[in-house]
Amino acid sequence: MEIRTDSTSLDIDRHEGNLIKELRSSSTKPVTEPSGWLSEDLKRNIFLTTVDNVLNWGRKSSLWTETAFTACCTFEFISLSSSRFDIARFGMEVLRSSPRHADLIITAGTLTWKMAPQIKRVYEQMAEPKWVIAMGACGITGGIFADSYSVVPGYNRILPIDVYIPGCPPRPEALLAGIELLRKKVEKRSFLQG
Amino acid sequence: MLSEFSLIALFILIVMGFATTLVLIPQALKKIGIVPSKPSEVKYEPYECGLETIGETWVQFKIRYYFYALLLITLDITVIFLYPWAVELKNLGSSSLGVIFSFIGILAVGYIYAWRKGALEWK
Amino acid sequence: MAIKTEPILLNLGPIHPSTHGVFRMRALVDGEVITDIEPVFGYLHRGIEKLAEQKSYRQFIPLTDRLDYVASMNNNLAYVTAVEKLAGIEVPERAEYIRVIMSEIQRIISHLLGIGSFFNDMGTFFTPFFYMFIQKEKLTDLLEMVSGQRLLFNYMRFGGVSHDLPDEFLPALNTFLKEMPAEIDKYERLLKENEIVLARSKKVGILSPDMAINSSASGPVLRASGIEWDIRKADPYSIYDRFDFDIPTGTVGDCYDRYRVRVEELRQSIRILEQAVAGIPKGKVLNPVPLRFRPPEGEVYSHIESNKGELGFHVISDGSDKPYRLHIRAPSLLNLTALRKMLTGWKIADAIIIFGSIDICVGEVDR
Amino acid sequence: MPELITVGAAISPNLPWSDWQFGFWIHLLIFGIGIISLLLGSVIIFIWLERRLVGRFQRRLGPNRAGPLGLLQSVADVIKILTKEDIVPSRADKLIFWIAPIVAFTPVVLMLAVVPVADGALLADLNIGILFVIAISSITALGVFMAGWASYNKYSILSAMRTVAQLVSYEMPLILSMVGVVIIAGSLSLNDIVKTQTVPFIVLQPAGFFIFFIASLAEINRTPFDLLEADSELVAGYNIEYSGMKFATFYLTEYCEAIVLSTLAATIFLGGWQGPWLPPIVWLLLKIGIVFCFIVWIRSTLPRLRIDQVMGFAWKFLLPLAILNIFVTSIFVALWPETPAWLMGLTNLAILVAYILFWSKLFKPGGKAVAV
Repeated sequence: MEIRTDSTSLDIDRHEGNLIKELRSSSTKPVTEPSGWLSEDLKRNIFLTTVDNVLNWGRKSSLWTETAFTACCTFEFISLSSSRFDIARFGMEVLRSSPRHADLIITAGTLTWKMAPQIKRVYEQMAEPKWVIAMGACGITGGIFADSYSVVPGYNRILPIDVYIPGCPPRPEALLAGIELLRKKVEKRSFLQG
Repeated sequence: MLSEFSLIALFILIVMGFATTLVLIPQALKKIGIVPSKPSEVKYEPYECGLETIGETWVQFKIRYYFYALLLITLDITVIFLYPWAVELKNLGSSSLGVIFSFIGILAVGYIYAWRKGALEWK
Repeated sequence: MAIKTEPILLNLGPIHPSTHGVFRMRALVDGEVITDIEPVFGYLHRGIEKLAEQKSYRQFIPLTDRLDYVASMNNNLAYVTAVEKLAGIEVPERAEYIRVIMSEIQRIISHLLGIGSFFNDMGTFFTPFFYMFIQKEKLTDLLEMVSGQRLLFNYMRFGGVSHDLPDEFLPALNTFLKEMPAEIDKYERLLKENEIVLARSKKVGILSPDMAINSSASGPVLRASGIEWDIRKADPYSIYDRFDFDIPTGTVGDCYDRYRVRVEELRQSIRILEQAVAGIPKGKVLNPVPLRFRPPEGEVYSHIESNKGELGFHVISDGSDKPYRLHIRAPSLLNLTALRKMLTGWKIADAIIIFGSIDICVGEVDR
Repeated sequence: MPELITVGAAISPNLPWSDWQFGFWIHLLIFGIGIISLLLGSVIIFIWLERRLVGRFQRRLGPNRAGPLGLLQSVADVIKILTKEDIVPSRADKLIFWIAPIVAFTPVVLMLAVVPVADGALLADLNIGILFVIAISSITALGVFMAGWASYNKYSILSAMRTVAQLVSYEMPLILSMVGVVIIAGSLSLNDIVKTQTVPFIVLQPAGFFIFFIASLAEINRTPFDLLEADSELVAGYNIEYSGMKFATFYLTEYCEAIVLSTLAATIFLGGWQGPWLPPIVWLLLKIGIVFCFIVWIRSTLPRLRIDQVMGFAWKFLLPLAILNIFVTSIFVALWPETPAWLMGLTNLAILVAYILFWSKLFKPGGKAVAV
């Protein structure tokens, strides 16, 4: 793209509009979720090594969250990180705004099609290994706005979700339970999977 | 004294080696598969709040930022001369005061000139 | 001395730590200074107004919660008063008092968050924000006691509120009201006279009274510009004419004044709450309305003073059980009208706190 | 062979092995490894300390699940970051992108080479110790600038530009603040400076310490001068495109800088390793810890300044104050060499207070630029 000196350029909007259309037409089905981790329990027990243990302990103890929050659920996430619930106990108070540093996206809030390319892009730019928690009804199915023309029916249309937390919005305790589930999931990952 | 400097020189090498190893460890671990690597086109694009970068990034930047660097070069290097004087002040005694004060005075002229010209304001 | 420099186009948002959600500003920056800015919104456009046409009047109440999700009760209140005005529904005395209490609690919550995030934008590492949150959590507990929810309450109904206050509510609220003024004083001691806060926010982002009126700003943003305009006094709804309170105003209309006005409004809200708690009568809280009720044909505009400004609902009824058209006058959106003028010429760091001092909620901007 | 330096004295001057002496290579090995491991060890502890302390300041607990009291939290972070994917943006300047972390990290460690942990126990007792520190410390700014520039990211480039202005500007007051100390001590060697401190220099030079501390806050990019990483403005600043270990190196650099400048503050102004009863190295670590906690306190309390205010503060407030400080100190030392310490300190303090009051009268808060 050439240098634009006027910021009100229609071209940018048009280009972004095309991106949205493209994404919308290409994501009609939910993304397959990351490999079923519960069924492979037995196999993994054999291969589980000390290295795995150490790596997974490190990864689960410092899940840094990307600040890609969209709507209402954000406030329950902030409640969780505030003094009362204090997510910092798990080493998760580090909010990184750059996807290169973050490990986890908590999809707090309704996702609209206009926002979808951005969220997808941020997810794609995150460094591996990365996880996604779908927080709230909107994050799972579009919730109360599922009928709307502009709302993505669930983040799983564009991202592979690891943990779903229902609620509108989920209480901080529920979010904490979800995070605990994710920590368990991280624990079971084998490094050979990448 | 020279051996002290050779110690420093060797230490620079040690630290640089250490830093380089730090940066290169992931490359080694990538070979074993501990560090994942899933290249994709989007991943290697610059991050800008989830949008594509519009326009050029490496442009002719505003001069204002470098202005202070220029000022620093003029003042900083001369200020370093204060150090030898400061070390020897006890031996030099009061006679050196006048000399160094006039030295600082000359610097101050430049400093005040820069201030009056508005080089220190950020517009 | 003019050396030609090229501006760069910088996207602030939608995924940015300090755009309060998913707001985006397309800024043309020359070095540090913003030469032009274009707000882009719609990143949270969920089509609430369109959804209203598919839902019955009562089904729409939960959707209003999600407008300004920091203060859901105020949205509920604005919507139910609009429909009550349309259909001529009477509200019991006790319910009116409960509504006022809820509305003021929400105002306190919203202002606490507004102040906290304002300082966060200024670069304090979450400390004031979390201090505000401690108080906010106490209020959230109170609201949860009443409605069973922590954020999106769905508590108000046409003709009253969904159910009565629990017995423990008023004593708990009283305890809070006793503690709160001292807490506010504590925060004031920390923040009010801080040199850096003054340096960053005084005379920054001035919104002149004329410009504020011309851009139809409302709420604390308007009052900070020195205009005494509060719908609770100007066009009293519910039972606000019974309470004694002041309208705090600023003098300059800068970021600091906006912050000061919010703090003073906290105190006024506490005053109203004290009077409401003292005067609340016994009785029923709901004049039941049929589940699928049909208001008569006609249209109505009703507005309340929400935490962010004038929140109005324009409802058009064609006599069916669904609104024919519903429009929301969202204060957050209209407070942003002057944004371009307010930000142009300031530095990026200023832009962030000017934007923060307007205290928008993207849910309401985009709807 | 160099002049032999005692190593054991660092741990305890009274034990029989306190005068162990080694040859050149062993000395290099012991101190080289010692400095790096001590630094990395204290980074791990201090990151934990900072997160716990910030938690306390914000009325919450802070990390307490990983290991006892959460002490292993930073270890977990390191493990995680080490095994994160390494991303090099395709449009970046690859070579500079790769070497920037090394350029930023190396000088920070080097600064410790001239800091004594006990009498004579240091890697190299340079007779130009302070000059060495000043010269080396400014290289970090270069590394940061390289990182911001090479990333090809608009936020990081703004951050890089701020580096040019900010880190470079605060160099001046930082350099000048130490001249007063050098005048009193009559030496540039940090070992000599510590030894001359029968009274810590903070008592003799409160203004000097004030300038040094503020300037070093700006140099290490801490609140209220954390413009390079300003989360709320520049998303993540210069290291926005860095992931994995390269990002960790920057993270490490930041904390190492904080520790190193705390060390310098402790060494130059707080009496270094001197102190009764405890072994010297414990005293030094204790003093570093105190300075570091002070930095954390400031971080969790104050908002951030704007770029023109930062610049104005350096050039219009700190710089004249630093020169004034040199004037007064040199007059005292040259004309009345026998001035009692309390008089000197009191005069210095009075000048500092008068200067701050004077400046605050002129200063008008707010508006588009700093007006004085």
